[in-house]
Amino acid sequence: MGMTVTEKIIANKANLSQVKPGQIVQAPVDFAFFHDNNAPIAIRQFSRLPNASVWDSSKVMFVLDHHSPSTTLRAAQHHQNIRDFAKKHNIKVSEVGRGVSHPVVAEEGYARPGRIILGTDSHTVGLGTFGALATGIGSTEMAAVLATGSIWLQVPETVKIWLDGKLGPNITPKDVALFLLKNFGPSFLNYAAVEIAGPLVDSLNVEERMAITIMCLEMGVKNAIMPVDEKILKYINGTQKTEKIFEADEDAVYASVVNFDVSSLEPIVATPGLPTNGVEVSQVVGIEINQATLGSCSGAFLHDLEAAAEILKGRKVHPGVRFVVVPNSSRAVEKAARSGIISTLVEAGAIFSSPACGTCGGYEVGVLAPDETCISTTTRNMDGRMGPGGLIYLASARTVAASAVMGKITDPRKLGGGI
Amino acid sequence: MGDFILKGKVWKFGDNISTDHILPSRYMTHVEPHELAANCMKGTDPDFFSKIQPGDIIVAGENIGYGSSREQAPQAIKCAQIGAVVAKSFARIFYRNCYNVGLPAINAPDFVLDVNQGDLIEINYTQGGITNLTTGKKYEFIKPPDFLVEYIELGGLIPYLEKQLKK
Amino acid sequence: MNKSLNGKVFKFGDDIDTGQIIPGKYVVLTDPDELASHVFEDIAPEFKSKVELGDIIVAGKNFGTGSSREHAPKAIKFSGISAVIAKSFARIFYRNAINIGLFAITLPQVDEFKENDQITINLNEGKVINHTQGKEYEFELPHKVMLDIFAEGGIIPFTKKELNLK
Amino acid sequence: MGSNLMKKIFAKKLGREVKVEEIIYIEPDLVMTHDHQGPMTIREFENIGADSLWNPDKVIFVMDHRTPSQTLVAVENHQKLRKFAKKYGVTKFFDVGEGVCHDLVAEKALVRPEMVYIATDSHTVTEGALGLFATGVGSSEMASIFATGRVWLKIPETIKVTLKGTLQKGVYGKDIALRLLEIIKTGGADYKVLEFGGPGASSVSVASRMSLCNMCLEMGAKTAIFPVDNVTVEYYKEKGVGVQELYPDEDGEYISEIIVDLDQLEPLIAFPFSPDNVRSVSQLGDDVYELNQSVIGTCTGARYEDLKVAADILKGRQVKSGTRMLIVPATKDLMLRCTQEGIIETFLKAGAMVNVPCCGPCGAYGMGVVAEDESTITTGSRNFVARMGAPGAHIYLSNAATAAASAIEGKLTDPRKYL
Repeated sequence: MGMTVTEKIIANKANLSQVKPGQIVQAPVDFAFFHDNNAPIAIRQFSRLPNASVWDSSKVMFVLDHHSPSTTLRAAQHHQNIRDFAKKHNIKVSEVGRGVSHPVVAEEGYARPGRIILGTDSHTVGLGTFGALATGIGSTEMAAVLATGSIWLQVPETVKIWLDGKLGPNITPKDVALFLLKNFGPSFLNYAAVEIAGPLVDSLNVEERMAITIMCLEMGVKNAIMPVDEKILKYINGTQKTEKIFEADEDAVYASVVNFDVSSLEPIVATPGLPTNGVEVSQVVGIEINQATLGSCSGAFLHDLEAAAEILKGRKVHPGVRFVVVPNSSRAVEKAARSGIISTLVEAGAIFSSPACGTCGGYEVGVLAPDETCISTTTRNMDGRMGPGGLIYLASARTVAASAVMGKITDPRKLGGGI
Repeated sequence: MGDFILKGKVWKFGDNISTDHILPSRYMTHVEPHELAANCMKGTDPDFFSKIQPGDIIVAGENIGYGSSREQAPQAIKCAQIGAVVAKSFARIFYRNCYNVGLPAINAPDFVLDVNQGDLIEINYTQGGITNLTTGKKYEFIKPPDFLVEYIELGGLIPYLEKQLKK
Repeated sequence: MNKSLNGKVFKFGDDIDTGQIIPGKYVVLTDPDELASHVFEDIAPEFKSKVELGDIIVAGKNFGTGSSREHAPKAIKFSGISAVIAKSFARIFYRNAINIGLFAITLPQVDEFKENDQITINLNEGKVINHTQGKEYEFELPHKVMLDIFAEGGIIPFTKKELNLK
Repeated sequence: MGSNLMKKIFAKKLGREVKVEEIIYIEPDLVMTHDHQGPMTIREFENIGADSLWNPDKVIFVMDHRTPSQTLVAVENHQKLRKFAKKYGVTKFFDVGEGVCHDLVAEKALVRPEMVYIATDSHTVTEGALGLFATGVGSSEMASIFATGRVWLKIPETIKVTLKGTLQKGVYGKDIALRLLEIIKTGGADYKVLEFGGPGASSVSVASRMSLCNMCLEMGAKTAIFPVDNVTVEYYKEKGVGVQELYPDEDGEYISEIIVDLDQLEPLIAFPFSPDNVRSVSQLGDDVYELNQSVIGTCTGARYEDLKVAADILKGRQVKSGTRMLIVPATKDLMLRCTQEGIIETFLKAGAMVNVPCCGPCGAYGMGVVAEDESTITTGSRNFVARMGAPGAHIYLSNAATAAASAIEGKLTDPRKYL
């Protein structure tokens, strides 16, 4: 019987010729990372294991991204504990200011085809962009992985999503992600693997693809996976020969196959409460905002900064709005500084912070007061996510930038320009 | 070891209770049990911790634990001495995290449909049965695999591993 | 106006800064009782459980140095302290103390005071009496401008009265 | 006996001579409160029960201490201040991200020579650099000024500080301040005015004068003041504002004189835990003081002059691994200028974090917090116990050049070898 890409990766890792959905297997881990929100518990749990040592310190990384740069004394102490532990066990630390775990792990070349990648962060699924099986786990489980280098996995069913067509002007991969979320809802794809492919995926650059796969978590997926092409190989400095590239068999069994044509896609905005609450922007235009936010692993890549700058060039942020920009990687900031994008954003009135998760969870930046409204490129908009009583609308960088200019939710196509 | 029995009062929640509802991001630097307990369910019911008794049970609809991988969410529930979480369905990482911290996570959609806030219930975790002592009705859920029962009996993944490593 | 203030002594050293009186992280608070619950939290955590209404702080030089935060004298006053005696005060702290009705006296002989001494400050005669040690000290009363503000309980009631008169 | 600068300013305002020790009532020309003292100020103002501000045009609000919106209480405070400003007609409102109050009022030319400027911040003395009388008060007093438009002041004694020689390479206003702290000690100039002058003053830029006047507060000074000389006139001319020169009389009234020879001045560092615990960089010898963090920020060292020299030092070099570098420009306009001139790019390439203009790291207000046993160098003004986080953390104060050079080497370093 044929297998899907996810099944093939698991089978290969578990040394089995065949696996099928529902089966539980034990598999070795290729790469694991912790961030500063969840590492303290993992370290504590690890220390409870008698005589445990780290299974392979070259395959582990700590990323200090949630409370960066050391926002409170408690955060500073957590960072210190993490650095001490890392030093003791010879583990690499991605320091405060370097960026959010997922883009950093990608940039550092740890996300590669065929690998099993685990992170103590739910959005780890985004690293499936590189043809890897990437998923998030909790701190205690990560402590066990750290000691054993192995994890039990239940083979998920796979749903295939085929994306056809070309994006219209001012429509972005984030709109595609919010559109998929709107279609599948918050739990329809629980535990499932999704394979996302098609002409649209081929046309996007690597980071634009990540903007989609990262958001797939909000539909409950176990992992999301995309095909490996030349763009991916170039990004990771790999070749067809050096990488373990799996393709689905022709007779692979999918739980379902869904096709979408994105050619007529409108800008999508998720209304407060759930990221899956997507509506077309026309249904929410005119809602007044206090804050606009460009941030998080899925919404603050270089392409997001570029998109916002394109809208904001020669314009000003509305006087009643705080436009908070927190890029997701220091490399993106460097490139943006060189090309004048940062100048454009700051000139327009943006509040610019160093790379971190920051605004996404109201981690000491971009907190909302009760009754305040924010439009954001971040990943989540549950009640109270940025402060109790604050309302969060999720949208693309273009929609967020246009709304920042107008002081209310705005269709980015109204401000002209764009791709 | 005998059957693992839980008995407590039901606190009912709706669908898509996210990890932000269970433990808001702003408490994420907390690691001490009493701090986690005090902020349990803070995002949806700020007074929750002051109302509950040890052994009470959280009952929720679809997709509880939706959102982040933060283990602090089930930790907070566990530290608040909630006996179990019963739901129509669970978000993946949250489900795993529950077991890893030694908190039973039970899929029982039929039971959830019937139960009311405040009902007293008894769960036989080992055998996969729930009795609503208030209404007298009985329900079944899929009997958990032996290793998960052992997780619960020992208090989570770490004590389980400790035992394994000692063997 | 209170003619005399009575209480036991809490001793502090030189250069006690406003951050030590009330750590910066609490400056977001405005409620005086909440502020008082964090007074001297980093340097004398036992202080707030020992202090009784009317007690008096005796400190070294440059008391209240640092920021302009009024939260510092407020936290002290609402913990129950009635006055601060110091070798010298940082300027803004001194102003703030008078403005919120916390009495502040400059006295060179503070080294002679011991923790827990029972003392009285007589405001009419400008005297500090140390009952435990049987000693008496004279101090210079503040300028009338300050005494008037203090007599009203601080600059807010003072201004209130002033504006109503207009 | 002739007049010193302070007496000239008051004489002009009151239309009569003033005497030392005299208590005067005066209407300030301008007042300011920020998000740290503002909430208590408006609370007390409401206690007074006045229905209007004495003159809303003379009132400035700046959101700079707890930004960008970093905790729930902080954002609620911002919200209260915005509402208050709107209700009472305060239009000089600088919201989150605009910059640090002391830099903003100078940059926007709101403070002018000969003014009486009162604000709820101890470092208000900074503005004395521009030839005005500037001093700090508490919240209740500001509430009273809001209601009545007047404040009482005791005319202080004045100490004359004569600067001779010329500031040398790698030496700044910060070093003059540290030298004075070494002489006068903390609290040693309680209630006094420090008046600067002498032939060396012309080699001291406005930026350096501001850092210098700022730190006179640490000596206890009621204010510090520079004459309005050619340097000041040029500073305002660039902003399109004409100002008159102002000097003290030759026989002005002073209680003492301190002479500082700028030719002999070296870069200085204040060691923990007091700003007057000063050593010069050349005294470090073979002693190694390792650093976990270097900060260029706050109202005493994040102006153009500071960022420029730091960039010159960091250009083509890297921040030492294991040391974090945090750069927080003083204002948004400055951040913009630095992005346009490539200074920000230089910082990023060197591995530094660049953050939104605010008070941030100075008092552990949400960034750059240090853990127990960590060491940080900072261009800030205070190194008291626990000022930047844990009580055991070591804080070293220096100028921006020293902070930059020390970041490269990961230890306290003489900057002159990089210039």
